[in-house]
Amino acid sequence: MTVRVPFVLATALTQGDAVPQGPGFLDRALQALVDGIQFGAIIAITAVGLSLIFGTTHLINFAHGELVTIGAVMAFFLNVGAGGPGWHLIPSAIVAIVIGALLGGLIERGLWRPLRNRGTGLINLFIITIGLSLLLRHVVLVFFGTRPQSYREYDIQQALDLGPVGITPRDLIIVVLSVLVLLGVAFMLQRTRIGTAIRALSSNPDLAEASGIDVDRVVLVVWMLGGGLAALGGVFFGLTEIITWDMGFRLLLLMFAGIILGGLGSAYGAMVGSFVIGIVAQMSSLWFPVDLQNAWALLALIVVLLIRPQGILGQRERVG
Amino acid sequence: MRAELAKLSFEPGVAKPDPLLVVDGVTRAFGGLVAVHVEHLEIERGAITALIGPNGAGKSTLFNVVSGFDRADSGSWTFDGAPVTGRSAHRVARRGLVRTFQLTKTLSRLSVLENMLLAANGQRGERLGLALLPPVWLRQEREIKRRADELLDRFRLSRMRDEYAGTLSGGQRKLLEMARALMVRPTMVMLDEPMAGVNPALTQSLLSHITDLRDEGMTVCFVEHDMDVVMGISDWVVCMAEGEVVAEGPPHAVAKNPAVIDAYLGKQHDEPGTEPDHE
Amino acid sequence: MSEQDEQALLVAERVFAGYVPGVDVLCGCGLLLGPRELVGVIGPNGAGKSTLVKAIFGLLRIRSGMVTFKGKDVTNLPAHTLVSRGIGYVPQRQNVFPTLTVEENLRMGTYLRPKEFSRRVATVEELFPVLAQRRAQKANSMSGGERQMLGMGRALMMEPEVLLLDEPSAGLSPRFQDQVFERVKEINASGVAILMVEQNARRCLQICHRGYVLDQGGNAYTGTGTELLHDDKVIELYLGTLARAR
Amino acid sequence: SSGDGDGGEGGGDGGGGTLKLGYVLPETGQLAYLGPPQIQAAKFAVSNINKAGGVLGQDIPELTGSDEGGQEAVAVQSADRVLSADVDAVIGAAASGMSLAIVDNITGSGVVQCSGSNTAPTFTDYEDGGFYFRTAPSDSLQGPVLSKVIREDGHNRVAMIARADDYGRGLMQSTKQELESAGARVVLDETYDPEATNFQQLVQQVRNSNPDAVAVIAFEEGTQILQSMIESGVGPRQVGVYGADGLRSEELATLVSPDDPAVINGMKGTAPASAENQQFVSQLKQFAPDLTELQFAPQVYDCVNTIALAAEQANSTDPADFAPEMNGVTKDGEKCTSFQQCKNLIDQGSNIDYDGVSGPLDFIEQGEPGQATIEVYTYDQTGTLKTVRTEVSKGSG
Amino acid sequence: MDWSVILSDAIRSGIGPVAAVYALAAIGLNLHFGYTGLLNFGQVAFMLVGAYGVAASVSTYGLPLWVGVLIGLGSSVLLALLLGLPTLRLRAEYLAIATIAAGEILRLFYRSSWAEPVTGGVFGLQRFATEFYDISPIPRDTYGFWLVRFTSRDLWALSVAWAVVLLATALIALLVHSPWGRVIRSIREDEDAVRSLGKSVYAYKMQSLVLGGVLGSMAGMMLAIQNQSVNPDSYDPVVTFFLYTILVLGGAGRVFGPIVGSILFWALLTFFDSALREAIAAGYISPDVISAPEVGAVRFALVGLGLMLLMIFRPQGLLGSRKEMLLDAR
Ligand SMILES: Nc1ncnc2c1ncn2[C@@H]1O[C@H](COP(=O)(O)OP(=O)(O)OP(=O)(O)O)[C@@H](O)[C@H]1O
Ligand SMILES: Nc1ncnc2c1ncn2[C@@H]1O[C@H](COP(=O)(O)OP(=O)(O)OP(=O)(O)O)[C@@H](O)[C@H]1O
Ligand SMILES: [Mg+2]
Ligand SMILES: [Mg+2]
Repeated sequence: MTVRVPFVLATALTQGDAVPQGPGFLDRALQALVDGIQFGAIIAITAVGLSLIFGTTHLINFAHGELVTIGAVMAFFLNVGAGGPGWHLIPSAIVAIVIGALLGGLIERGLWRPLRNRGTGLINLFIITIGLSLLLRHVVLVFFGTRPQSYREYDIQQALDLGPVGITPRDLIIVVLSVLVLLGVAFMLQRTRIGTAIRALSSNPDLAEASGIDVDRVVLVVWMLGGGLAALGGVFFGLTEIITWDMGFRLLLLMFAGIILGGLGSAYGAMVGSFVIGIVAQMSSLWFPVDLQNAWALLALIVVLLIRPQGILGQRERVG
Repeated sequence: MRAELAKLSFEPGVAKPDPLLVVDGVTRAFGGLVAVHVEHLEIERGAITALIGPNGAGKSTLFNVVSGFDRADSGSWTFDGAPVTGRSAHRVARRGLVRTFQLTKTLSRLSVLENMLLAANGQRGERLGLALLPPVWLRQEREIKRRADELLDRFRLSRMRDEYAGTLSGGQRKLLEMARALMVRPTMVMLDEPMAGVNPALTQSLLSHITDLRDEGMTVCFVEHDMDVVMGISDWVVCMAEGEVVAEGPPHAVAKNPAVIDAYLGKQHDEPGTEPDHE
Repeated sequence: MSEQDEQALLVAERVFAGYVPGVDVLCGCGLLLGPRELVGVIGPNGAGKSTLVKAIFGLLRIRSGMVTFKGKDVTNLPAHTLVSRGIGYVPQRQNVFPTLTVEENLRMGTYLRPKEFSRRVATVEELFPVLAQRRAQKANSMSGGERQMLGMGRALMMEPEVLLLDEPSAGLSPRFQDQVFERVKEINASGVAILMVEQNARRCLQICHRGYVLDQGGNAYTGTGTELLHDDKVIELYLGTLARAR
Repeated sequence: SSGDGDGGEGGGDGGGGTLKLGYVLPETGQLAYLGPPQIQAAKFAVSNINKAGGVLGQDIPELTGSDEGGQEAVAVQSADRVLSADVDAVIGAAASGMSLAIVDNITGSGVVQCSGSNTAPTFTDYEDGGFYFRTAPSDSLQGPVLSKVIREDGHNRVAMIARADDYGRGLMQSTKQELESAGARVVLDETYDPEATNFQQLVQQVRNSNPDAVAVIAFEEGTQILQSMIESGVGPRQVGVYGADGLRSEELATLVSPDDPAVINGMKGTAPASAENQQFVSQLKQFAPDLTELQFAPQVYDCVNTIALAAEQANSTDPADFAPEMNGVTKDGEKCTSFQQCKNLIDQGSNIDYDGVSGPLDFIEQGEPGQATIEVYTYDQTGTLKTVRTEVSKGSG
Repeated sequence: MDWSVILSDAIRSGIGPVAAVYALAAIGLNLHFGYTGLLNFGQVAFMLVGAYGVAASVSTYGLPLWVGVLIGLGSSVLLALLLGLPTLRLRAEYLAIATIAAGEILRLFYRSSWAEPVTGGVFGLQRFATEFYDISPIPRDTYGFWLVRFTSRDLWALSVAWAVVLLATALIALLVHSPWGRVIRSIREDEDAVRSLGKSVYAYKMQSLVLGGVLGSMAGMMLAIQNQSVNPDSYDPVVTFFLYTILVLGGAGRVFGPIVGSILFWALLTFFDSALREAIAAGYISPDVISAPEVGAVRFALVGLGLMLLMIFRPQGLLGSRKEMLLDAR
């Protein structure tokens, strides 16, 4: 085994002790910003579904992370899993999204709807999501195992050199796709009938029912949408990072932070908030140790709430 | 009281003989919409003042600002001679100015009685240290309970005394809200549409209760759309429209004021209490 | 069933319903709404008026008893099905979508028939001009009365066959109260059957064909509007004498 | 661990009976992936011992297992459960933090505790009544070798990144010291939150520090870090990349890049020797075909064997009797490498020196290996794991 | 399958010191959430500062244990004040996430290399509570009744812990049935109403936060003392989730809810573990279906399922009132 003397080293040696300098602060900041946007996009994609579910049913869904994981794991199974069909990642991802949507729908039909109809309180529902999260997470653990895995395609790519910053084509496409999907969701909410219904429902469910909206159906759609988006986010997450049995759970707090930071009940808020969280996390390491990334992102949340208790896009309610 | 007030000139912002609440130059705007713009307003001590005005005139907003639930863009106000401008809501209430809400705020998972007990002021047992020593507050508690029961009786809520307040009907909530405010024994109460949704037969007996309170020296200011009520008990009427005070005066004078009729009453009401025009 | 029952549009019979298990708020009350009829329901606070309307409209489970609409059993059907069959409802509390704008609130009125929106919005906005000025305002920032108007406006957008109104005039200034009652009469005259719960009992009974007095979950009195208006017992117990006294 | 056992309370069941073992190892939580190899290794050891006739003529019964769960409270409850099954020795916990949470309870009950993966230096001088042992070498043994390998390859500007936990920080610190005293510059020593979801900035820092070698002290998340490093142009093709035991895996190449295993060609690393014993690896894989990872499996295997041999030596399954024998059976005597072999020697009355599958062990007075065989590994063109050499480390003096 | 083993495991867990610690932390949370309506998801942060207050004072600064306890209490008060400042104005869901974030921030800082000189960073701190065991009046032996046995060490720890729990319960019972309790329960329902009646909502919330936080920190201290070890990673949000689970299992807003909940929770957790392993050992479940390393995962999956079923079939918790819950549901 010969030792490769790296190019950098060679130059370093020829220049004696004049140590090669890394990129300047501005370049590093730009790179961190780009990374932050990419990270934010993934948080946003997963958080929007969570925010929609919260909006329509006021359910704090602690099991949302597991929907993300299951999406990623499903795509993995179809893509490289032992006993799986070994499809290319794109069809695998599409099927995984469909499965995610179906799973979301199934949970709503089989669990939340009957519970809602029985008038189960929100706090109970929320504890049930903790139970569900435990259940799903550990079922994934049993089937997927404890090791991290990657998809077969797009796993290692040469970064594109865009001036001071570098980003791999894969990440670039993920960012672009995420933004497109987010815009699509925004458009749907604002312009389509089902979007209006979703917003009406989150505003006043009884009145929505009294306006002729089939509340159960809309909630089902929201859950399927949430499940699908979570699965998509999971695949993206698995692509840029890695697939593990608890990946979604680890992301959960950041998703919530994004939603809250942006202002509850507003899907745009969730998007904006997620990007802020992603960017703060990545940029913080320009000054601080990397292991405190998330701490700064969460601190940003608290600082924003100190200044704007209703979140960035949230609205203060009128008293009296 | 009425007699004294009747001597004043009936124009917006007129000075009263013994004002309890004095509002000066208060404005509050939401975006481009100026919800409240009151140059000067005095509320007479020991009188019942009705605040009327079309929907969206700024009555509730004025209440909110004065009671510390909303901030004013400018202006100042004093209560009982002391400046309370910008004070937080509970400070204002502690000075003796208590308000109710147009959209009721019941404490759902407390019993109706507890809703009442909460309101009493100066409770020793509400201090964290003393709460641990029941003997210190038990006597006071009994006394408060007695008062609460009296009021509940008056407001026909005795039957619901031990029910969760969350089970009350819309009108009952209004009643509870008012009774609770009275529990505080305030110097002045501001009632935001206290009778909306309350059964007329009950309204009547409540009105007599309010006049009793006035006779005991309490100052009452209320927003109401039921002109029968307004005409029935108020000593003075203030009419707002588009954020400004447009008329002031004794009930009958205001009811005849063309500006008021135009902005507020509509044609049918020049003569309140007309007989049915049905069939 | 009597002959009248058969013609009736909406019938509730011996309805038992409540919120807490084991406690019935409605104990066997019922009512009947004929085609083109305007029926008022009055009664003291907590009598169960709102509960009755909610039960009829499928927002609260009926434990026993029956509701029929045009002769078909609609007991415990979900509310949105009733809407699609032509029943509209304005709740007593929380009758707007607080986080939606005025215009979106009105749009919700024509949710099932979006194309009708532009036609109907004009009439509603004519009735309540504030709504036209505030199209982009969020409902939760509006004053109490403005919300009430918006709530009514939304229901009027529906142009249903039967309209259930829970205290439509509460919180409105006298001028708008008058308009609401007039408008209700007009709508009724145009063929819509209306069931109206009102605390402004006098005004309500003045325009109603028939009235029910509810007390403690059961029917206490029924009769035509004028009958009830002049019934001494009803006056003493439910209408009060304030308005007359002066 | 120092001093002799003081008898404790109620541990074990007197001299004669069967040797009962239990474990507290991670089946869930953060470190769940460290669980399966250790659990299977313990079971494998027991099965081999029983095949050889058991301890003092009696089979070791089924292990009483329990989950360490990554939560102190869960670990404590689990340890309680295991203890209440009257075990004589507990294997675990995997994480140093969890071991610390349960060590007092276990050793205080007079039960032997042996961990195969606690590398934190704290344990060396921990007051455990002589009941705590570990077969994993303290970080101070591996660091010097890692540093030496990096220096040998001619690198002077070393970037170090490590898990921010006791393992990562411990190993990083000891390596860094060595590197610096050997004259290299550590241009970056950054730790990362092992629960982090994203390592881009970490890798950017590596890039920005412009190193000629990068040492990655990671467990499973190392795969992800390597991927990012390769993409950012600080992979094995550009600079020297070094791993520690966490990145020593037959499958690393396929995990990093299923299609192009050559991307990690040239990457090197150090790990406590275990692959040396190819036989052990293949047998263990036969025993537990599902196992993909072998992290700390040899160490745990040796824990079990050492305990069994100590009991044989003491002729007692009472921890108070055999705990003092634990150190002795690993050093100074006739060499033997399997339970069967060692037991025969004991039966013949010889003093034994058990050399385990994880190394020569040779416990010092504190109940841990005083030296370790460290393997230097590398990955070749095809991503295959290759042993460069092994060397015995006695720490940095 | 040996049921007596399963049973004894479950009972020991349910009445063991860990259950007492969680009960105490849940009592604090009950004050926050059950009575005041503060959706505090950062209770674990109070445990963290309590535990480290003791550990760092003794280990790092060499102070006596009782001073450490005082410092732990002091830091929890400080934390409550700092945490309350930005969060108490927030509405429920915002508060929940802000407090969970605060807890994580704290954990991450305590484990960072910056803090290492004081907190031991990722290495944690050990061996600081020997004093506590030195004063134990219980002679070394094992004690027990029926199927359950404890060492003298555990018995001492658990007696002290449960004694503290009972004291705390008595304190809470007194408080919530006093006028003070009435105010905080009212705040849970509608702050503005309380404000309009002249009570300083902020002050009451702060009092509740401090008091519940102090209880939480005491729980943390007890945990630290029991294990003689602290490690930041044991104070992650999952602990708070467990606490909520305990609270709701027992019945939120009920004086004895946390105690009942904690006993039940830990007994169940161990029951599943024990029963599964016994079933495998006895051959009822083939190791092919659940292999040894999977037992832990299956156990937590079952716990999750059990939790869901309990909430579905007894939504008000063991001690809660169904009527009250229905009101809440609207
Ligand atoms: N959500 C609820 N939960 C429990 N009980 C309720 C609920 N809503 C109403 N009730 C009970 O049902 C009874 C009838 O209430 P309802 O709202 O129907 O009265 P109402 O006749 O509409 O009175 P009002 O004129 O004051 O609106 C009340 O006494 C109340 O105690
Ligand atoms: N937070 C807010 N944001 C925007 N506009 C507001 C807000 N609060 C009040 N307004 C507007 O200010 C005006 C005054 O409202 P206010 O509630 O004071 O009216 P009001 O006199 O009480 O009417 P009503 O009799 O209908 O209750 C209304 O037009 C309302 O829409
Ligand atoms: Mg108003
Ligand atoms: Mg009603």
